[in-house]
Amino acid sequence: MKLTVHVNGVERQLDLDKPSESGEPRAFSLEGIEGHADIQAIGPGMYSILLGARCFEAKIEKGDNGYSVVVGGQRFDIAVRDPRKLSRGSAAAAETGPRKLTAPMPGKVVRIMVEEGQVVESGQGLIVVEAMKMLNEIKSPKAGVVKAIPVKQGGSVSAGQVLLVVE
Amino acid sequence: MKLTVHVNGVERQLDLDKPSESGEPRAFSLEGIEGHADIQAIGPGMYSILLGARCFEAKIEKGDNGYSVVVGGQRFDIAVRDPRKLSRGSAAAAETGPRKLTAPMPGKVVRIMVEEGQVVESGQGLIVVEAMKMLNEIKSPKAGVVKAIPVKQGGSVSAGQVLLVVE
Amino acid sequence: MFRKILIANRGEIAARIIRTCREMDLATVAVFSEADRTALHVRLADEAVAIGPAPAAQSYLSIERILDAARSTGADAIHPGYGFLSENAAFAGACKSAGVKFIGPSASAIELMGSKTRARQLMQAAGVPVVPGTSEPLADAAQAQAAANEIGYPVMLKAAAGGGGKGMRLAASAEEIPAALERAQQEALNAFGDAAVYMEKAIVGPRHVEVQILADEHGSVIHLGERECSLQRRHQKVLEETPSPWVEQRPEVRQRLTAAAIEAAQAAGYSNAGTVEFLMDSGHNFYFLEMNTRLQVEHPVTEWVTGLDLVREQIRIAAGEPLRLQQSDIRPHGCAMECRIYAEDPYKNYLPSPGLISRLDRPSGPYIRVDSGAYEGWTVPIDYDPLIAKLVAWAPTREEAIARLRGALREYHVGGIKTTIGFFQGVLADPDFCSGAFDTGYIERWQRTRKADSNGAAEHEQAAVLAAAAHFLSNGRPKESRQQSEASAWKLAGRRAMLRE
Amino acid sequence: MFRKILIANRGEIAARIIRTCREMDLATVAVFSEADRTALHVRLADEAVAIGPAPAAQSYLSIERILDAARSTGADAIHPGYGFLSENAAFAGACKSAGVKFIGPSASAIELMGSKTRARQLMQAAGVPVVPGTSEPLADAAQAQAAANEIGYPVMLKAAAGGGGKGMRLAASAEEIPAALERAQQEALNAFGDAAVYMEKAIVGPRHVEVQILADEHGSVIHLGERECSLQRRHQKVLEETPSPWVEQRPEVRQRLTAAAIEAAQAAGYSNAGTVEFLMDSGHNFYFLEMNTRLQVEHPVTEWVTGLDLVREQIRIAAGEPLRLQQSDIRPHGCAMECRIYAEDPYKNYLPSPGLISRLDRPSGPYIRVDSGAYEGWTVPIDYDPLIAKLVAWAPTREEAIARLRGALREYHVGGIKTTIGFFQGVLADPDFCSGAFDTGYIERWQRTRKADSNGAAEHEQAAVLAAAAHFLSNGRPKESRQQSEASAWKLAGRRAMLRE
Repeated sequence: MKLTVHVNGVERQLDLDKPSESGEPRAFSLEGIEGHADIQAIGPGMYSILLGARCFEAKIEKGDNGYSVVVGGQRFDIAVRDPRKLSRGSAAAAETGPRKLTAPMPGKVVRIMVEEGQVVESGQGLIVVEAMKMLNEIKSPKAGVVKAIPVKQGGSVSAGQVLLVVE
Repeated sequence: MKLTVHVNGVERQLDLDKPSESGEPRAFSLEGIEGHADIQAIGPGMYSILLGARCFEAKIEKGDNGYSVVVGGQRFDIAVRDPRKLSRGSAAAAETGPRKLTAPMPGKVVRIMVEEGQVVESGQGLIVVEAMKMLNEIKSPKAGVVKAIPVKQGGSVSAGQVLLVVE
Repeated sequence: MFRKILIANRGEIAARIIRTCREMDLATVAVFSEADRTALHVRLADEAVAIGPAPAAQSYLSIERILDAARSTGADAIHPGYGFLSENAAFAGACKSAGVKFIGPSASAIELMGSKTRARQLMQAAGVPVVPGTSEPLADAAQAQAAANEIGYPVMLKAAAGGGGKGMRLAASAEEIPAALERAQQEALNAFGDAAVYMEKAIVGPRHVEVQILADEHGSVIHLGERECSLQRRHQKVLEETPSPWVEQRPEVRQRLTAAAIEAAQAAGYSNAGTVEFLMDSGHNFYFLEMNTRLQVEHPVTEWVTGLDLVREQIRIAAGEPLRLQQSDIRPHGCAMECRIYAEDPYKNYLPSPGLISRLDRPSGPYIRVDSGAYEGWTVPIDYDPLIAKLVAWAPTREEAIARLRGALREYHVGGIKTTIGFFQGVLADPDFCSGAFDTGYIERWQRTRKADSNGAAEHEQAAVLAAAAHFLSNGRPKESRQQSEASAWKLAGRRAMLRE
Repeated sequence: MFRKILIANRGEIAARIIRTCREMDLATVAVFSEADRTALHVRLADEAVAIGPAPAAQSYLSIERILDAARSTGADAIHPGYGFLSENAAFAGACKSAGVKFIGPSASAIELMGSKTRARQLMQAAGVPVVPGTSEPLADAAQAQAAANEIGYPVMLKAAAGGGGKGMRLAASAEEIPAALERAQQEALNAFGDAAVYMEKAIVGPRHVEVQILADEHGSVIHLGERECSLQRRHQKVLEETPSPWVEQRPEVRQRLTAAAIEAAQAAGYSNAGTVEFLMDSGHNFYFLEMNTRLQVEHPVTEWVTGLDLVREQIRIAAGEPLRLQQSDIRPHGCAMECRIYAEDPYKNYLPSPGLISRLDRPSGPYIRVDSGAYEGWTVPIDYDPLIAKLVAWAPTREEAIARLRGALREYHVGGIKTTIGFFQGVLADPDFCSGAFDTGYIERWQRTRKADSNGAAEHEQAAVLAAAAHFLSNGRPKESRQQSEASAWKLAGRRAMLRE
């Protein structure tokens, strides 16, 4: 099974055997390194992996753009793709053009510091969201003009909700 | 919603309101006692219940004949039936006639002490099953004749599997 | 002794107080906001009373609703925990008027210490050293700038009613004063309902050391040793330990420090458990910072080295019992260290990470304690403090305690939300932390200079890739991890069932 | 010091040993049978080696396979835990020949104490009192009956190679001897690979009190106080505590008891951690029962009152280090008590209850410790001992320790299988247990005479009925609880995915 894997943004080619009926370790080849891995699910998104005698444990959660995988206290952002399937116009969208600023966590909009049409600088504070009693200032990722502010001061927002568009 | 409930074998009539959209406590009537209960699922088979200000927590597992419910360290065997639905010829089957003895837990048959056709007394040891290093002797529930022994010495058995039939 | 205690709090501290009440055979009453119906403290209590909507101002900070709950359940005492109304003199007074015992000091002692400016005056009078600063709340930026010019930069702006790092802002120059003041006032207002902010000289490279005291209502005061709380982020403690590795080397400093704490408590006519906080500079000079007139978040480390249950002692004192222990009975042994586990993402600048805890595996084993208000399947609400657990380890030596904590952190897994567990794994592996050479600025410096842990990184990456690939192949849904789909399936089933009825 | 330690065990004790190794910065190697690939001890170890099929005789009892695993991983020491090969002199000898340090006493000390009959002879020679009995294994029922006639009924038949209650049978008369002997021999063969059984006079109303000792390889021996282990079911300890409430009242008995334990260890040329077990009659006379030449299941209670980590001490001793502590350094404080949580159904005559743990909520908080080999989603295998966890509490007094354990048991929830948690809730509420008035026959008597706890029974029943009804209405499947259907859905998804590939 050939797969394309992005690890913290770096592309890697992986070939991993299917699980066998008898539970034998699965042969793999990762960027030319060959080996056998005994990969056992031990819970939802939790895997115990034996590489030879070496034990590892991986905890997998949905991440921003694929999986967030923790092994040995280190976190890796990993996206896995089956190259036989159509790529869905993936990952990094155009960095130019309008930029949507989204709420990084659920919370309340306590302050909107700009208006639609206002010219802003890169790094300028635009909006303040409060969650768990902490105020979090959202800054402009680039110089431009505020195109839209689809939220209201005092309103609640969920994670990922668009707060502001800068073009 | 009228329900028939058996608690440790005793029949009770219960009328319990549907959950409301707003999460208000649900009105109930249990054997003539009326009240309101705030019943919240807090996990699979786990409920937090407020009766007035009194807090209770119930943990529900599948039991032999319905549910096994633990509240305040006490275990209750509870079967719930919707009287509008057809009863499926429930509970206590004929206690006379052939009796199937089943394995109370998964394990290994280490010894069969009787043969087919043998006359046995009530309380006589028939078969020994080992699990977790403990030998468990299965005794005859009545005087009678061994009709069948569908297991073999040394064989593995699963919980509920028929070990022996006494008639 | 009381019969029934109402706990005017939520989260881990409410759960922890209920545990002691239960051991003392005292009935417990939990109070809960609409966001907390299924919170752990409600599950553990004998009785529970709804006290309003999610915002704390309308529930956990409502004196009226909490006293109504006490009346309706017949509670004869109230434990305020920490935060919320715990340092609110009006609440302590209202309890007294309502004939319900407030488990804490008198309203007047709270008021005295609650106003940081008045407390400073009192301490100066009692001969306890204080940091130079203003004795009155600041009216505006101009006044603040004038005061700062006199004291000398850098200065620290602090909520007069505050504590716990909220409403604190550093200003290094006159230009920074207006923004810092506005932020501090806004946070102070949000957190404590009081925008008053005062100013202190910022001590460079300070250590935060505090002394736990116990005082009965008959005039006896003892101390239970010091705690080192210099590991802070955004002026919020994140790791505490006792003894302080810094004070441990100087028995004569400990002697003076603990004596000052007892003087402070006596000067305030203090009773019940309390904590006197000090800043200590690199020359071991210490300055009174504030007195926390309630149980401290980090009280477990003191419990472990003394063998005491501080909540039990608080209840006994409030019931009028004299202290059972004399100063000579307190012989702390070993080292205890606590990590505050927050629902925050250390990889995203510690953004709050509320949400559903889809999986929870807590460490246990020799000399490991976890105090938590969380459980698997519970949703951490957005409305309150992100502290979800305190992980504590004890050992005969500091070195062994660190090793124990490291192991426990490795076994700690919270799925569905992000936490600071990984952050502590980094800190506890840092040589400066392990040698005890740190001050309150340590974490900010460490964050800037830390290198990614490259220990076994290649092997870890290989394992991570293989697991991700196996996960991808086994469920074919890269965008949703299995646990989340399960959790939603469960919720969905519940909703469907409700519609079906 | 060693570099890498292989743990020749499984379950909670393997996990517990790995935790200490990790704290000492020693690499760990787990071994596992086919039934244990996903067991906790494998998850925690740095390396893991498969050693054969599920039956212990072909895996955890295979000296050859375990030494192969040590060789292939380069382990320089082996910790045997308890049970399995821990008291197997041949194994200790084979380790020595293979150049791998066995963390325990010498093969000859194990052999001496492993033969209960030879140990009795040695103790008699050393002046340590022993229970009257046979010094040789019994050949057949006739010989056993003759011996019993001489000793006087009732008699106890015991596995010569045994321990832990396995292969033990009481016979009250000559008629009971043949069946009791056969069972004891069969269990002894199954458990220890040796059918040899000997006989002792059964002490009526005995207490089981044992003394923990530590001995280095340079001739120093100290004791760490006694443990009370009289709470037994089927001759298997279920609850242990220290100090013994029975010995606590008699300092002079403790003095003689601990001195006898040290004499026993010295007579055997013993090194490393060990436990000398005694029976004590109602007149406080004590008799040597056996010496367990390994770490004991119940070692955590001793750890808690002394502050030690016994596994760390074992490793240090095995590395040749002298004892760091003298007898006068050992000053136990407070009371620690342990409940053994078994996967058994107390409502069905303690039938083993292996299976999938669908939900696990473990208690924590002040002075609570859980040592466990279980985790949520793990399937307790049918092949091994049903001990899944040990719950331990510490407090300054026995009364408070009991109250703490009671609270912790209330918060302990294991879903999917049946456990003895509810059983302990009953025992810890019993006045006889709380007063310390019990012997090894206590549990059998208590089971017969206990009344159902009617405290709040009507309210509890009402809540149970309402929860069951709500559950029924919300999923409409009375025959399968939601968690089980979820777990199977998850498994199914996994299987489907595998087929799809």
